[in-house]
Amino acid sequence: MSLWEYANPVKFLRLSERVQPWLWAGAAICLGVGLVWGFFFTPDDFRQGSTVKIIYLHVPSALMAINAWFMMLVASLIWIVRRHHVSALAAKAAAPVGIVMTLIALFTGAIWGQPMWGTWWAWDPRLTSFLILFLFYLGYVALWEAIEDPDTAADLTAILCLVGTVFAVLSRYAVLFWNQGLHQGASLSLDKEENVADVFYFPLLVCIGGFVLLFLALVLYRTGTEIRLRRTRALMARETRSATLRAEEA
Amino acid sequence: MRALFFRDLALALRAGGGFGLGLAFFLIVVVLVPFSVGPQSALLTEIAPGVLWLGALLACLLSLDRLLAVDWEDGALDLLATSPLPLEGIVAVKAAAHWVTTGLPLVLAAPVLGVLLNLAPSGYGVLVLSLALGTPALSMIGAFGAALTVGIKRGGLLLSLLVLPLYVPTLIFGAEAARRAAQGLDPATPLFLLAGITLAVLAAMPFAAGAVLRVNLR
Amino acid sequence: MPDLGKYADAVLSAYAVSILLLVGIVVLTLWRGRQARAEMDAVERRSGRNG
Amino acid sequence: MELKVTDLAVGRGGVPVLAGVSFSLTTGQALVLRGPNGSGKTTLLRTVAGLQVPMAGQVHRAEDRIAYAAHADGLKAALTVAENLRFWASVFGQSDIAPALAAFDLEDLVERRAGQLSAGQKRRLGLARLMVTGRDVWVLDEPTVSLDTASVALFADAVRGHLAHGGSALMATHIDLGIEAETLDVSGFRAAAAQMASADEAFL
Repeated sequence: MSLWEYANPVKFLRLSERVQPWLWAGAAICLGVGLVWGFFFTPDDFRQGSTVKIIYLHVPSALMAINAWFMMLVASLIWIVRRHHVSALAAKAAAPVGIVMTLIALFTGAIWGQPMWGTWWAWDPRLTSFLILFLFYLGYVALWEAIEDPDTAADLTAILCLVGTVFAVLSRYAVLFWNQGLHQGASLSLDKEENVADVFYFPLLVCIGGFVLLFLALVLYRTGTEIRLRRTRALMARETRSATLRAEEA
Repeated sequence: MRALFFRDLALALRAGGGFGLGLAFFLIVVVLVPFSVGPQSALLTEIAPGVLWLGALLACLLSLDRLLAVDWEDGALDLLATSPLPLEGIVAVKAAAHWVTTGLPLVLAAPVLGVLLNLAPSGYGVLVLSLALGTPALSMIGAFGAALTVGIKRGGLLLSLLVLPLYVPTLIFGAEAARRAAQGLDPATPLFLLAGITLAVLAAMPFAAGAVLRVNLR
Repeated sequence: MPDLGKYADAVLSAYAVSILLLVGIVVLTLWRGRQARAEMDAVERRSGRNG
Repeated sequence: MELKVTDLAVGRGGVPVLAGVSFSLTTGQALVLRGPNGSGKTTLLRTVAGLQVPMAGQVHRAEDRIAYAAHADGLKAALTVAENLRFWASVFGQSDIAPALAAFDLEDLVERRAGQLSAGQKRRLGLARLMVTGRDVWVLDEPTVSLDTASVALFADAVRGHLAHGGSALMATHIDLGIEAETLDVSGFRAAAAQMASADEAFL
């Protein structure tokens, strides 16, 4: 029994349908608890006032915006190396979710920045990097949409994802070089002493968990949708072919 | 390989090849800038390096959608694919021809257009140098984009959407170098980084573009 | 409702936009999924009948 | 050297068209593919030429031996006849274009732009390209489209000459060229509904 067994669409669907209810429920609970906890029951920051509450949306969505791209990268590599269709479709399914995460991170970042920096948009390196990431997502989705043949589309988008990853990282450093920025340091990190205070930390963790679960649920569901669309396509192709064959025999 | 390079040059220079269109576009963009931001010399001086870089980048983008599409439509790409030339080499050579017919004229025209924008005297040399270092990467990245969109009807817009984000690092370092020089600062660091990116792109991108082309020819 | 002070607009709009986007993608996903499932079922039934 | 195709399955857009195709092509031999439109001749030729990946089976000893010509000639309207030919010659590491010009009666048109040629002249130029490749297996897809009778005769002579010099030819054509050739009817190899291993197989 190997993990690759789930590369079979039917097996994948069966497993994904079994875990999905748990994922959806977990996501709902975590997001509900985390956001309510964060919004209603945490104090204001002495410096940032109540805007600190935006952290519960901003940090998880930013994390997931990057993780979604990373997941697409891994899925693309699996498709290139092992040619599992489900993997390519999972990458396709994740992209729009990544777009939404990036949008949330951008919007909340801009809204957060407004009272802090006195302007809606600042060309802060992090915000700028997310804007560039957003453009990469758009290109990736547009390329999927533009190509008729699904396997060609999978190949081309997979290569675009690899190349895009390299350039996204390059852009990140380029942007850092270009503008040192207003953004505060990372809110969460393992090696730094200076983390956000515990009061904010625990609800934030719950929210991050919620975003991760929601992402997984969405991607599994969307991958299922893509598999069904692909199956519909294959069945219809077979239908027209056997129809023409029958017509010729008659 | 050499034959392909010279054929592409000849095609670009003959009537209907579109040589000079990029240059004309560059000129028009630069002329339009003062109309949109106002004629104050000080302001123009300040934005000149950035405008010139952006104009050159857009002019470069303009002719990319025909880079491979012409050969795709008339069947030449199929025939080239059955020839002894590797696809990676074909894309690289076509990108090189694109640079010579589009990028190089832009590099040479940039200082003349710099006069129109009142570029600071200290900026000219580094502007030309940064464009000379950066535009080969623009052509090669563009060839990758052209290979991605070659089979798509009206792929021009999609090509821009795919290629422009990939241009970000080159634009940042190139324009930064030109700006620093114009302000009398030391442009060495961004120039080195720009050259590094171009070298890496020239070394690695033909393989990505070749792989993409192979998928599209399938 | 906690007192959000002078930043009430910013915080509330951040939450509103985010939740709207999240609900949007979930609804869109479920709607597309249902559509795809119906389409597939229809084709499957048809091809089941014909052989 | 014998080009050998064994148990080849070819497909278009992930859908198999022909399956179980086997044939071999020896020195001096011509093989004509027949079959109605849409029966998969073009797909088979593209696969043999290496432009497409076979869905199953193998093509043996085809590397760097094939000169392929299809509906699109890959001619550049802005270049002259000689320039077009010389380009393809040097791509294939050859230099002499005179025999090709002579064989297809293009000598008077050498300095003309390809864009000014008639459809038949263009086609002749496209076929003349085969002779400057120096490759010994010609893979031709409907080579006689838009050729008049005299040009067809020129083409048939060129093919005969090629075969006599130890070359071979695989072509799909509807007309009889008067060349001694075996024929292969591809409609016998149509991929049956049952053996449709396709790219979408995993989803069926």
